[in-house]
Amino acid sequence: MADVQTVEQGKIAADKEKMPLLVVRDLKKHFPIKRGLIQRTVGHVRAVDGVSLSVDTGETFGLVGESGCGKSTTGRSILRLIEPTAGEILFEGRDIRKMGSAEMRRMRRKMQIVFQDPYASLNPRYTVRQVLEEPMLIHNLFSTAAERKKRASQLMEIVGLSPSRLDRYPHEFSGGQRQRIGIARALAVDPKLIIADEPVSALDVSVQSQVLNLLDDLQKELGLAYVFIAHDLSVVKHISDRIGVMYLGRMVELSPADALYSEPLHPYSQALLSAVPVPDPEAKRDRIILQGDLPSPSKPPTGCPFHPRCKDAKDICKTVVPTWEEIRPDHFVACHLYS
Amino acid sequence: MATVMETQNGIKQTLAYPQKKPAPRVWRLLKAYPLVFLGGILVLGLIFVAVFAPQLQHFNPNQQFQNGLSAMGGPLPPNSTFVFGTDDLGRDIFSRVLFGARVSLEVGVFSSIISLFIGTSLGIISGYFGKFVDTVIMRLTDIMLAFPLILFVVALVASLGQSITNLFIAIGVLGWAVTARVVRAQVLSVKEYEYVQAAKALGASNWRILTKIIFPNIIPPVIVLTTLSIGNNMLLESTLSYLGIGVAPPNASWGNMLAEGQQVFQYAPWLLYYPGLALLLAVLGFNLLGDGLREAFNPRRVR
Amino acid sequence: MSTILSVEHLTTSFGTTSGYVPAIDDVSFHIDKGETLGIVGESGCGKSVTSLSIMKLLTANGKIQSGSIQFEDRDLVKLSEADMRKVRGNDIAMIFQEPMTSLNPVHKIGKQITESLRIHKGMRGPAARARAIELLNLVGIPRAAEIVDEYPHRLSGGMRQRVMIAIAMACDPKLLIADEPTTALDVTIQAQILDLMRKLKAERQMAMMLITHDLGVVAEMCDRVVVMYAGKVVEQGNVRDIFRNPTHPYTIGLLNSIPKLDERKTRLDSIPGAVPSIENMPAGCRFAARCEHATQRCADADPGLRDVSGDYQARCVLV
Amino acid sequence: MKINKKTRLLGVVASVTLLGAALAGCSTQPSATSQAPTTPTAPATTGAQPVYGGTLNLDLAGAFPHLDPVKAYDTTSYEAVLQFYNQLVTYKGATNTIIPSLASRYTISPNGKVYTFYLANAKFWNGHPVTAQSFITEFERVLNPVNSSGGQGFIDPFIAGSNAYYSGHAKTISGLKSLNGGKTLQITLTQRDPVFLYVLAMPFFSAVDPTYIAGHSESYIDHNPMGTGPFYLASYQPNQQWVLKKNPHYFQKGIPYLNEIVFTNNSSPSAELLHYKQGLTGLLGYNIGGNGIPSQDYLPIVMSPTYSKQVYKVVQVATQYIGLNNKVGPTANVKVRRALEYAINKNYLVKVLGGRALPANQIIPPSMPSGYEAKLPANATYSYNPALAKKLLAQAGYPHGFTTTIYCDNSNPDDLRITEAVQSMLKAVGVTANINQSSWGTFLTNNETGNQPMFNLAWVEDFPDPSDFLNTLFNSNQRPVNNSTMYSNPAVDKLLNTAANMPAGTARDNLYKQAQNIIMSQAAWIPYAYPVFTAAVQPWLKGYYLNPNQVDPLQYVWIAKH
Amino acid sequence: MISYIIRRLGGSVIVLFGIALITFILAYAVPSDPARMILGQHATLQQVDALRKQMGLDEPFIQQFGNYLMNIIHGNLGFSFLQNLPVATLIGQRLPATFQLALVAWLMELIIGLPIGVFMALKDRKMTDHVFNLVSLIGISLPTFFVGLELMYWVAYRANLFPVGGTGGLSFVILPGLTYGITGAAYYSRLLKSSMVDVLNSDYIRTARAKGAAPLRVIMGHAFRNAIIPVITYGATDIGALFGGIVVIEDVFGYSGIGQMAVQAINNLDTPIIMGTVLFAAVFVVAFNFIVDLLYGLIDPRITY
Repeated sequence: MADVQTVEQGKIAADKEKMPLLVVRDLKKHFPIKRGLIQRTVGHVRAVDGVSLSVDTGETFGLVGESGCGKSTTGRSILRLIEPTAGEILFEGRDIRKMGSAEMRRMRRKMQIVFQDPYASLNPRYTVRQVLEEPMLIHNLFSTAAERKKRASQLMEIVGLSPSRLDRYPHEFSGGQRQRIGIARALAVDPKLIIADEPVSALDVSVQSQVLNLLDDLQKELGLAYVFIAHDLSVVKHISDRIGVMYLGRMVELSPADALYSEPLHPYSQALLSAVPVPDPEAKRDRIILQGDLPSPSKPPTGCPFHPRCKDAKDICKTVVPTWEEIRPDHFVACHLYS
Repeated sequence: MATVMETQNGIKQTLAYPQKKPAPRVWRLLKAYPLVFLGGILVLGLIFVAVFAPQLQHFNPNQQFQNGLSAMGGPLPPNSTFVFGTDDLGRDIFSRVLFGARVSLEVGVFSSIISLFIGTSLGIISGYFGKFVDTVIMRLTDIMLAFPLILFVVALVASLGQSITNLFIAIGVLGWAVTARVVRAQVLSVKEYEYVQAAKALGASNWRILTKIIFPNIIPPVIVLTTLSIGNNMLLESTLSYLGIGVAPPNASWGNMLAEGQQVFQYAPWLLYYPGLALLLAVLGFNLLGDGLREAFNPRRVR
Repeated sequence: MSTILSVEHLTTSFGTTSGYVPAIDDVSFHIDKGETLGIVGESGCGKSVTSLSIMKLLTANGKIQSGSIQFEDRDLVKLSEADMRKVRGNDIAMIFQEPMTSLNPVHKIGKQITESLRIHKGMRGPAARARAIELLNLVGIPRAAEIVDEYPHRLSGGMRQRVMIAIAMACDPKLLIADEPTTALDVTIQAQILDLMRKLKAERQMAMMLITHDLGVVAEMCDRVVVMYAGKVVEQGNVRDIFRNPTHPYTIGLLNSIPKLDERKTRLDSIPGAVPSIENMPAGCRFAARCEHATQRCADADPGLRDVSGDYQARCVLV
Repeated sequence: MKINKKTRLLGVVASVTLLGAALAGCSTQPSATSQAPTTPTAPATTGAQPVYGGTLNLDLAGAFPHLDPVKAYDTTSYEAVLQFYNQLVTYKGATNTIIPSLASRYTISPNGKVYTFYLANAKFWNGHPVTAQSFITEFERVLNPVNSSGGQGFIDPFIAGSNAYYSGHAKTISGLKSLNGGKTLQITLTQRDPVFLYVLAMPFFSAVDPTYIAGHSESYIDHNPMGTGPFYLASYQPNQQWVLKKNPHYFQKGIPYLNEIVFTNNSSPSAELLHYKQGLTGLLGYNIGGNGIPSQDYLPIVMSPTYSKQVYKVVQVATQYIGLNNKVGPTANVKVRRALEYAINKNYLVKVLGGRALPANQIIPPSMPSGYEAKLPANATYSYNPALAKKLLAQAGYPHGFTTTIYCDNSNPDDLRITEAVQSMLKAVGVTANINQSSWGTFLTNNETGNQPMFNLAWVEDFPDPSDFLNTLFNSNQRPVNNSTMYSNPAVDKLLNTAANMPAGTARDNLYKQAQNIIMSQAAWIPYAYPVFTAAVQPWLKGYYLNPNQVDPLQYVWIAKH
Repeated sequence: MISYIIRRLGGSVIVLFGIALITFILAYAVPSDPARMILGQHATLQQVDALRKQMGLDEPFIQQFGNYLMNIIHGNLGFSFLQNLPVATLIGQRLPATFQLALVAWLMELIIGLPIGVFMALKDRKMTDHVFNLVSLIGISLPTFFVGLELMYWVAYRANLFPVGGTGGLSFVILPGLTYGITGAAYYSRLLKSSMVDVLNSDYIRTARAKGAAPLRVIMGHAFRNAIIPVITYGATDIGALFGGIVVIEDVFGYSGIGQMAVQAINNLDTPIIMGTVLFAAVFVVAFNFIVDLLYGLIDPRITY
């Protein structure tokens, strides 16, 4: 994976005048598997196994992949909600993995997260106002209750909810509204980056579009950068500037959104794209049906992790891990077909 | 112990994200679970009797009446003077039942508070900090749970000396294990909630997460557990009295009244029945209430 | 083509503290032999209640209040529980959304597949086992002879859904009700399962009722579609008609709010507001509050289903 | 000795009513008449011709702790051993008269020091004959420190050479001789001992088979007796059942009548009562040294017209009292102690005991052959008078009373009830007494420190002699173990020490009476009751009587047709 | 699996060590002199002191505890002060009786409790559920000795159906067992009910019903095995505790089991017996918890070790 690093570094070097907001280099998260009498670590679940990416200010970076590919773990590791095993996370040029807990807490003002489940991510015992004022209290943003309330009302308006409902409890809101509250909470500290972890997956289509539009609007108004994590390729494609496709803890392809759709390079990306049902009964379908299931991340296949399911697999795929290469400008892929 | 299991189960249910806010659920609860009414009434009645025992009493509960014994020296059946009859020392059972409410309630409540305090503290520490501390505390819990409770309380009281304080200290000190386990389990699951993650992401400190988020979440199961344990401990007090180490005489507790009554129950059943009925109603009250509260805190069960 | 299932004016209600509240209201549709009918709608629209009403598997507080469910020559609403049991798993089979929880964790796969054979065909012993292996092969499970002795937790979600399909296929049902069969699955696995279902349906001339919220799935799988909103059928007809010329504003809004892979739009269309709660259904058109075309008469009275063309109806005054 | 009044469950607690002397005690077996002022009466059961055969079922509150005579010092074991073993002499019927047993006759030398026993022709169950060695072996076992026998103190140093044997200086006991080829046993004492025959009637000094003893371990012998007794242990299930069968070769011809006695372990008084009512058991309150009818069963029995007729009673040679500490606390003040004497209503306490006692006014019980005073001097006489008690307390400097603690043990529910009643009476005169109830062992350990301000206890004779009460309990040299009230009075000490060395007779009796008068006037104790032993006997169980010395008559009882 | 068992056994040993330690501290603190208890009041102070020395009672606490542990490891639970027999022998003598009673008591609980639990689950929220619930709560709320005495009087004595008390064959354990059944069944019924209600609402039950399975088949074939898991956990602790001695009931019925011996030992402060029975009872609880952990694997195939 050294290549990954060098390539990304190269990219960073090239954009020196425009320093990315977030740079992640060779991020790894391995969960130990313990067995036996003394609970020895006998192996690791390689949930994230060397992921590198960068996000510019005001940019949306989409992270897509199927369940278990490590996209959520990546998102949370970036925030150190899960302590990463290895790698560098540079936010505004500073490695947050080296920060002490107090400094890290201050840093959190700048990076926020929106969760998938709008039911579970809001404390049922808090009113919406308490939910929104919590970050202000944590960071001592305002000295008076009136100021906090004013800010909370403001936040409600920003996410399109009526401030008159501030004193209601989360369960009195619909799913989409709850997700708006979750976004408002993230905005309360004026972050520069929001990690949106499957923010619309639990929502109905009609509501999903509302939330996607809101995220779009906020980005434009506030200059936010997003890392947008989802399994739904059409949603990711819709919102993202650049997209990384993950498979089994690794990034297999990274490209601008339109390029990924028009010209997916990695066979996995191709299969993923072709599998998305198209809401048009007359559409032509050249479906690639993948064989078999996702292998266990504790025992990833040798060589290219995708080779057992790949229609184009060659002998080399079984033994050699493909390198991460920029095939076209800004279009990276890890596949032997292109080397 | 079963209550524990059940409670653990109940807690699992409580963990589910409430669809509805607890407060408006109360009247639905009452409709769905009418027995909680009965429980509430019984517990309120018990508290009333305990508080106003001096006003309600007919006689001094500890006074031994010369005319309170039959010619043979036996207790008197209920009559116009002694409405519940007298015991084998010629004391008025009615007044003793009233004052017994105080003592029994005291034992039940104080011992439960002790185990509540120890159990909750250890459970939180164990669940939140995990690792070595968790291992040690859970091992200690295993040890406490493996003890035959009654034998152990009896032996402890025998070593400490018999007094009401020692009694609830013994019951309380031995009863925390269940609370600790339940609290730990609750902390562990609350810890995984996304809103805890969210708070962490917002930069909340451990202390803030512990006090503002985790603690409020362990309150419902702990209330349920404590309510049930008050009843259980009242019952335990009666068993300990039966074994001869209950509340020190001459103070009446329902437990030691029952223990006295069981000795002559074939001859003078009223010595057994009045305190027995009182104890039954009180313990039942707490059980019904605890049960109802469990339902109340369980969003899935109230539709 | 003859009709296999005909649902007429079906109303199913659930008991709440404020009395019985209808979850689906006056729902009518039919399925022809060998046809795939899609029922589509967002959460809470009553699509699952419809399927559970047909199976009469409603939870204790739910009950069918009126209407009929004509299956072949029988009205399922009037069948006794014992007779209904003979229909379930035999004539009508059902698969569910959550493959992870829909299999009994403590029974082996083989036992779970053969159970309906034991119940309905009296088949047991080696014959039943052989049939179970055959069914596992049919649904594309590799190493079927080994898997038959496995417990569900050993299988992935996709495999489990295949097992669920095998269970459903066991007695060669005439109608398969699939309630969000791929919602919990990854998109590549969803493709596998949809492929399998399409294949099985074609092989067996089986009618299928596919319940989903995913318009893409409907477009790919169904012949006809019923669109539901807030417990009512708002539109039904041929898939091509509805996707090409949707009539009901809800259907239109729904189609427009989906991000599409092949277009780069900066903004999605979206339907404002939220679905009314089951306890506070408006008297008139239930979509009126969110509809850009709504007028006072929409709020006053339910427009009723109106024919757009031969087999195409919509519940809208615009028709 | 100190007794706790419940020996039902206890082993080591040696609450043995020992050695009722010739005149002591008053039993109320059918034909006996009572010497005590108000002894209850019992129904007559004699008259008919004895019937052989049958099985007698009895409930036993606890296991037999010991079946080895060397170790049998608790009441349950004591009585069991009497079924399995015989001694040289025993008591006659319900009396305190000593009669020969395994010794068919005996002579005592004029100086009272040499006893010669001519042995009867008796055999152990295994067929081995009883010889003088059978007793010598047993005396040696009693004196062997390894066995920690409770009997040691009764013969050491009275038998010549006993102390040398006990301390290991001699291999044999010089005072024991086997004569006449083992047919005669001669015992030489170091001094005249008027109670020696009563000592020999104790189970400690039973005949044992030396070859059996040599052949088995101590613990085996303790559970598998080998004696000469009327019954042998046919089988037992530990803690459940003991089956005793008739010894057909018993050396006393004509007895026993019963074929079999089955003891079933049943520690539940409620179940015991119901068993008796169902007619399953022959007796309620087996184990004469114990409690008799369990206290919780007594009222149901005596309140019933049917069962009350079946009750036997005997006044024990014992006194129940509240001990008042003479050294520490408010009770160190004699005025306080005298005040408290007036505070206790003894008749009420007797009522609380359900009438199973006589009210007491002095230390020596009326069943004692000498020492009991029909009329005490005025300054040693107290009657219930709470007003006076209050007045005296005020005079003593406690106008508002004081707070103290009464200790009692938990072995009998009566203990607590009595203590509670006393507590209530003290309250009436302004004294707040907390009750400290503990197990017998804890109570005793605590009592022997001499620090308990007040305690509820009873004393049962070791010897039918006033010295056993007065010298043991009030001599200052007995502090604090026996004299746990810490009573100390040189005048009393002098009287007691003088009397101890005097020959029996009126002069000696008078010294004891003087001592008692002084002690009572100084109110060291509040004696409140002389306990009465009770048993309920089925009407079809004939030949039963109560002997005050715990010799129970199972070999003489028979079952009438019913 | 093997390593799991070894690890689990290791944990049990730690638990037992802790129990031994606490028990020992307790006995150490008891205000009573064992030497005096053994020798009785007649013994002189010298005799008592000699015995104290011989018993090692003058040694430091740690040393005494060490001796105690070594003895336990060698199966020596000490020597009863009052009964003059090794505690292990005494427990052994009473073990069969206690086993018999424990087993019957436990079965009674199950026989009464489980069917009521299933019934309550089926009638969830109906009037009958409330009635059963109230009845079972009354069972829980009654002191066992009260129930025992009433059964003894009415069933054994008045109706003369069973022996009123004592120890013997099966007929002697029915009533004590029933007493335990009445007061303990409610735990099982309520536990089973709540877990059954959960299970009956689960997806796989719906699958079974969709296959056309009849209610009995659904309950016994599908729901019961899944619902029984929490019940088994409780049941193991329960029977473990029962095997260690059913303290109060044995006393009420005068049944000579381990519990009765323990009560008597407590009354007399016969500390070796108290310590022995506490340890013994704990061993059973620990052992049954262990067994249950292994049993889970049989009932729930998802669990592997």
